[in-house]
Amino acid sequence: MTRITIDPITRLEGHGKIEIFLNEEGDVENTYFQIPELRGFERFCVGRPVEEMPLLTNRICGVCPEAHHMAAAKAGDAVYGVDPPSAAKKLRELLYMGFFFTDHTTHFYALGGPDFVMGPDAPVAERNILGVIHKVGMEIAGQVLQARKYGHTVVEMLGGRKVHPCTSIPGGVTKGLTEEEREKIEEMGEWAVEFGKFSLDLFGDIVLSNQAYVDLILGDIYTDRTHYIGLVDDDNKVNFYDGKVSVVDPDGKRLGKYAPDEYTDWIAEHVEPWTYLKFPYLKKVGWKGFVDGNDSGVYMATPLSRLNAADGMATPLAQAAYEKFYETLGGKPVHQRLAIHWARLIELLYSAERWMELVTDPEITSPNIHTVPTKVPTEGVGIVEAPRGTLTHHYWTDERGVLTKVNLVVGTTNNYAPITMSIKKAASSLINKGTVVTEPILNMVEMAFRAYDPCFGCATHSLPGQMPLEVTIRDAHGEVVDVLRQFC
Amino acid sequence: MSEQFEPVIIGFTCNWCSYRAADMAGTARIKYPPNIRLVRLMCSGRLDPTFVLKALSEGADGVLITGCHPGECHYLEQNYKALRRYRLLLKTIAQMGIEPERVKLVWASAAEGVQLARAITTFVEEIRALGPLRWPLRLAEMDIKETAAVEEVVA
Amino acid sequence: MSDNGKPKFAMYWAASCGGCEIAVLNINEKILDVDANFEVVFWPVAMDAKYKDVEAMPDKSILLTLFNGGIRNEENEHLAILLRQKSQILVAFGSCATEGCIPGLANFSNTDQIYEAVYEGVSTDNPNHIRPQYNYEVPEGTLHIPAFYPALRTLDQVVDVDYYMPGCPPESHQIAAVIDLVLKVLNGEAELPPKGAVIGAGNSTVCDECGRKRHVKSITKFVRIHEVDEIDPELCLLEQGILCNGPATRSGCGARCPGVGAACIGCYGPAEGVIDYGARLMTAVASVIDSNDPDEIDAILEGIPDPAGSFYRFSMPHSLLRMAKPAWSNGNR
Amino acid sequence: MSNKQNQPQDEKERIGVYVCHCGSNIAGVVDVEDVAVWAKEELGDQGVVVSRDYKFMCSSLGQEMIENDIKEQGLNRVVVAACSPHLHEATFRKACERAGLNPYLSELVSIREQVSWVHTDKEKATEKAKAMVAGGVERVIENEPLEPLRVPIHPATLVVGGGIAGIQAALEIADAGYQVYMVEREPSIGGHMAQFDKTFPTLDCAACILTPKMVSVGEHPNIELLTWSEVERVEGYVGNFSVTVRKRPRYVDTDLCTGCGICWEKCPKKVIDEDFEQGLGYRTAVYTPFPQAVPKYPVIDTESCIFFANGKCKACEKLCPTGAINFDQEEEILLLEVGNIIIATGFDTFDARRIPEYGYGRLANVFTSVEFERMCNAAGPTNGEVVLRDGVTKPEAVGIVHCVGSRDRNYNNYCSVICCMSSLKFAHLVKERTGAEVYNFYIDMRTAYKDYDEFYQRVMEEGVLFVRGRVAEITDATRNPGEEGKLVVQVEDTLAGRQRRIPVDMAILSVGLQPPSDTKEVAQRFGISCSASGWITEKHPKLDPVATMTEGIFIAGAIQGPKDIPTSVAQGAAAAARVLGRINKGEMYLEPIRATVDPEKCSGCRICNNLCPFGAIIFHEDLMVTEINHALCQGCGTCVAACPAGAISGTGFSNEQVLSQIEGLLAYSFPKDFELVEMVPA
Repeated sequence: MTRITIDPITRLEGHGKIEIFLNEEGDVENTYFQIPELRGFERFCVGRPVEEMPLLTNRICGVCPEAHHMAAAKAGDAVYGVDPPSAAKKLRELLYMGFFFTDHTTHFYALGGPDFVMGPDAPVAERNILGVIHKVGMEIAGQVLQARKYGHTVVEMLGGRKVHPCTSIPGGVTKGLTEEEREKIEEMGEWAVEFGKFSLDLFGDIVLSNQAYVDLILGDIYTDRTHYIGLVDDDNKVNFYDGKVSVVDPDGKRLGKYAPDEYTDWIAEHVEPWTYLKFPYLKKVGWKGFVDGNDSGVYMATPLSRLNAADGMATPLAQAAYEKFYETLGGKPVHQRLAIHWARLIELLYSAERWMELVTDPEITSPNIHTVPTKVPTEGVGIVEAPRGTLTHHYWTDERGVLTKVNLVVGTTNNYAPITMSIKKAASSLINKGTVVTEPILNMVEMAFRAYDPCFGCATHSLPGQMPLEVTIRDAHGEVVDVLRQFC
Repeated sequence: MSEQFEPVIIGFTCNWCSYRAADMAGTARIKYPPNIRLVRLMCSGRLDPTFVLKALSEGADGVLITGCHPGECHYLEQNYKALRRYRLLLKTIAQMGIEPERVKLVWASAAEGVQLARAITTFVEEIRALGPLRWPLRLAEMDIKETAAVEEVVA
Repeated sequence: MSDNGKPKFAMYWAASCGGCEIAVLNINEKILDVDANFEVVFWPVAMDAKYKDVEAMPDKSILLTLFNGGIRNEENEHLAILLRQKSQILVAFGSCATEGCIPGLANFSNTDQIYEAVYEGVSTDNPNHIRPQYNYEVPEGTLHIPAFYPALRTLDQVVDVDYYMPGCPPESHQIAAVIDLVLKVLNGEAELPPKGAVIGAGNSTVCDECGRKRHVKSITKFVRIHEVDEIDPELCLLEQGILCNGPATRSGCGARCPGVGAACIGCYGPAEGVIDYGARLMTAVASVIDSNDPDEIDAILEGIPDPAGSFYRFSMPHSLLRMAKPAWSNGNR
Repeated sequence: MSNKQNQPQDEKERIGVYVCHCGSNIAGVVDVEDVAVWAKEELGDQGVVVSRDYKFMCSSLGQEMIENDIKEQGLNRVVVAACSPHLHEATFRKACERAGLNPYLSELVSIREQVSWVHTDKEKATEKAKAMVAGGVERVIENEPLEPLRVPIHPATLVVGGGIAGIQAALEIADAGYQVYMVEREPSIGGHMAQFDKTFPTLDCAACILTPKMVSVGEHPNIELLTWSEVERVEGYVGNFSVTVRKRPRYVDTDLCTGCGICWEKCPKKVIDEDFEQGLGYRTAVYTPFPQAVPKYPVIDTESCIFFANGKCKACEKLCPTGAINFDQEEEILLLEVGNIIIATGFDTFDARRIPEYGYGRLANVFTSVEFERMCNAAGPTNGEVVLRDGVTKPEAVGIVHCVGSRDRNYNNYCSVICCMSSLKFAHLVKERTGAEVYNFYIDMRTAYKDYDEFYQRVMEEGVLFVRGRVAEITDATRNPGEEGKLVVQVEDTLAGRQRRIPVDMAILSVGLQPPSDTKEVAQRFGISCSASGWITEKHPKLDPVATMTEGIFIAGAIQGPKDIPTSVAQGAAAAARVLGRINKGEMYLEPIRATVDPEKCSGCRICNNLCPFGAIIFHEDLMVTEINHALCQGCGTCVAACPAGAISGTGFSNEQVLSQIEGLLAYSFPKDFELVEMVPA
């Protein structure tokens, strides 16, 4: 049997590792996607006071600390059964929009985007942010940096710090918004909306107008008929900060919506001995292994999943883009993984629009930003949408509000099974009967999971999409016949 | 182990009361077990928790902190600061997986040689009963095998 | 990348969250200075490079390596040793590498306890109590994952470290300042600080940079931040009974958290020369408790539900009790 | 240790270790030769280059051995393992100094008091001695060369309290030619002694021996007398205290007043004199407490003065021949600069009302000892007549109860020292003046000191009856005709072993002494401390009874604890001698064990600001940093231990010294196989 080991950079760096086993015929026998990193937050958060969780769980991921900060804050509210003043909730959500805006921008332009902008078979050296800049022009680079900066500025103004914000506590936030700050954020928000529109147009011009790309997106290589979940508001519109989790099956039929404290009825995590990361799946459907279809509990939680699981977007421009999205791709649900990039841009626009709604809300500068908890703390669940999937924090405390048990289902983890499947699928369809593996082929494989924007900061810790590959092909005796490398 | 366990104990003394009490115990030839090694401070108020943690982390099985009786501090009221730190220190080391009984605060005036000797004897027996701490070993044990101590604390 | 005579620069993350990398990216245009003055030979977040290439480099051929993240497993340790070997200047970058940071709280527990919590959680379906296997036989062959160590260690507990740069993450303006310093040194305009020095931070503690009003302290009650109806925006948080790590935490961050009404949680670590961070905070807050009665003192201390967690939040692996010792055993006495 | 590395290593230590046999005192239990040899071998890496044992290190030969090694072997650190530092630290420091080594670069390890004298197991004792030597070596490496602090001494002295102890102290110093300020709360000096009639055991007249001293205080060119005044605040430190004194208005211009007494003769307002006369007599609103008062000037008591009540009268003003009465007088605040302070604020007497079963305040003819003193006094309310409350009836039987409020767990646990003797004095006076039957009820007779017991015997010969037993009750509830109209003293006669009921006409309660009610505040004001029983704590109960923990502040008389007149006088003189010694020297040296703040590191968090009872910690609002005044700092190190930034360092007992000592003590305390288990994957 021939074994192909695909290691991100090196096998000693814990950024996830892919093992492809070929059988005697040279077809893909099996693939394994291993996550070699564990830190154990579920354990060492026990004994800590619950109000510290937004600060401690921040450190799960420096890429999406805001997501953990929010989930922890909401779980803290739930533990104390306290409802923060609406101004506090809006301030948290505004901070969160700033974060989403930055994060989605970074991924599309620096990490995922190049695959499209430059085209999958473009030379490696060009398929990166610099290539994008060359192709679409220098001024865009400036805009991208601007977008990241503006998003971070909102996070910093409301959260105290650019990375690892510190203002959310059970019952609200510690810092309000001054009119002066509000005006600054509104100013930036207007620009953000324009940037969101611009980005969608750019995608239209470069990708949609190019039939080769559309075919690529719609191609079977990148298609898995899984379930989808995503947070929706009362009108079943996509929401990042609050609401219920909507679950739809591969036919787009809604199986139901669950409130945070019902998540254990819906989600379970499967354990494999060859990796540190667990595989979440839909409990009601059950774990059938790494297979798709209506009978397999495997689900996906990404921008695409959110769109699939919702009935639309809560803001006008994003809603328009949402409708165009499904028209173009032939109706709901969309199973093609590469469409995640497009969905991400729709969310980018939504985050900017929502940002404007919130910052122009008269209540946003209200000084009433905290309700002192009065109930005896017990147990609580907090759910938000992280850019890379639904994020669930579940805490149990003693009567002092000190944690006795912690359970976390983090963003990227949701997609562990689908990513594994996508890799296998891509590999199987690209490598067969002893195909000579070439760089473009490797990139096709890589594109399969890069679309998910896997942030293993939450699991391992490589940055979104930073998954350069190295392939070693060995013959049956383990002799190295060829080494190919994939840079990004 | 077959032979009985001989604890190693670090004692912090106040220059004005307990250290003189130790002197007095000496001049009066009052016997106590050789398991304790005394460190002289000017006042129990000088006691920095770091000293206790240092002693424990270097392998001491117990730490005895001694100072002037309440209201009789040579420096008026500094022994109360030692008391406050001691109370917080106990809570902290318990969480770290050390039995709080291993750190003890005892008041002894310069005149109380007998009492100090008795306190030392009692403490040595208490620690003997608790068994060895030998922190680095305990730590290795805790991290490689199960440990009751940490369980209690975290659960 | 061909050698262009520029000094070589590397940055690596071990058991970290990636926040340090983001913080570096957040210095914006300064990053171009780095690019202009250094040949970046190894920086997973920014570019691809191959472990084998690093291995192939001559020893000490990298001038400056910023290493963030703690040493949690076999793999982290290998990289630490390798980069030490290849670097002239190795900087423990960020709280994890410097003193362990939040993941260091794992040193409260042992491996079994961590596995138990992770692989037997409420939402986990694990009837056979499966645990990760470092070498696992699958039909197709053996799969390997790096061994998980019993405790998290800091960089200097594994290899010799030249400089420490604290912060979770280090504030961007401090990173920029350090880069400026390094460039000055390269141009012979400045001297390197003495080995073992803390860079990119102040010499005092957070209070030094905190704008809040301070008075003589006398604490009669500790309150938890969410229990406070309205936090006085002017007054020292500790004087409001909120446990703030500011007094014991190295300055340099600009006292951001107290600035937005949140207590300092201590991410910049201990002040110069301090051996055990937690002890400093412990002794400070206890000393100003306004009671001489043991029971009353205990009652007041009830307001601190998690002393060890609060005092060693970021520095557990560097604390005297929970793991500092291994570092000493390599060449303490 | 991490911060050891940070320090630039100065030239390699060359340490000498000296293990003392102390004859067989140490060598009898500890194998000193072994310890010495071991130190040379095991501690070589730490810099031990010389290691010797010797019979008597403290002998001149032993000291010379050290001095020679310092000179010849170039030692720069010395560790002596011998007796307690409290015995010989100074000795060996001097030896180092003579050889040109800074005395603070030596350490004395106490292997006698802490090892050989308290342990029996030779092997374990030797092991412990080794560990302690290792601790000493590790510590001495961290010792820094120190210089003692020099402070100049201001020649003026403040004496607080004008009782006999204060008077004695003031006169000693003033006679030696130095300025003294005496502050007294009452209108006159004299204290309790001025109230007495006779003094035991000699029975000479109190006034006769006290008055001349009071007068010479009043007239002394070197004494500024501030009566009717109190100390408000004390700042500064030994050598230069600045003291704020509040001088209450007398409403009498002392420059004009001649003390002729017309004002108090003519004053229409008579009030009961609760203070000096203990309520037995009267005084006027303008008054001097007693005829021989010093100063002679009266004060106007605004509480009772008619003018102050309703703005009328002013009789005194009209009648004063020199126009000295001044109703507009206001209080003065005086600032005194002094180098030393002697506190002699004396005692209060126990309030007999606290023991209801003795009936004081309820039963008319139960008197306190102080009342009786006044009664006996020729100048007192009864002109020296011993009579019942009615003021005429002479008692036929008198009971004197000892230890009232003393030696009693419910009140004061201690013995008040003077009561036995004064009770004997009372017994004698009663006999002398009334011939009445006298019973003394005592627990134990305490008649130590010169001629005291002789007096006891004399009183017994005079026929005074002694009943050994604590009085249970004094009552007017009679049981048999013989008790009619009398007070019955219920007592268990522990010698006769039976309960007795003894009828008397008059009962005298020998009330004990206790600290003035405001002693705690006074102590705080001066930065000194009180013992549990409330008396001021002396520096050393045996060897330094007149000094306090605070440099430059001394105590004299009863404020240190109950004592009689001779002892108070002796202590007053002793305190004065100590002060004079200082003044003559002009300056003094303080142990350089002090705390210092590094202003760079100090964040101004203000944690330490209220930790110093000596006020040595000063906060500079402008710079937002804390500073420590070295002369005020007593070196306890509490602030050093408290500083969260590690910005405060303490010389003599630095973190490095203590931590290194701990390392040393423990490094050799365990079996060799004790090593950390390497980190291995689970």
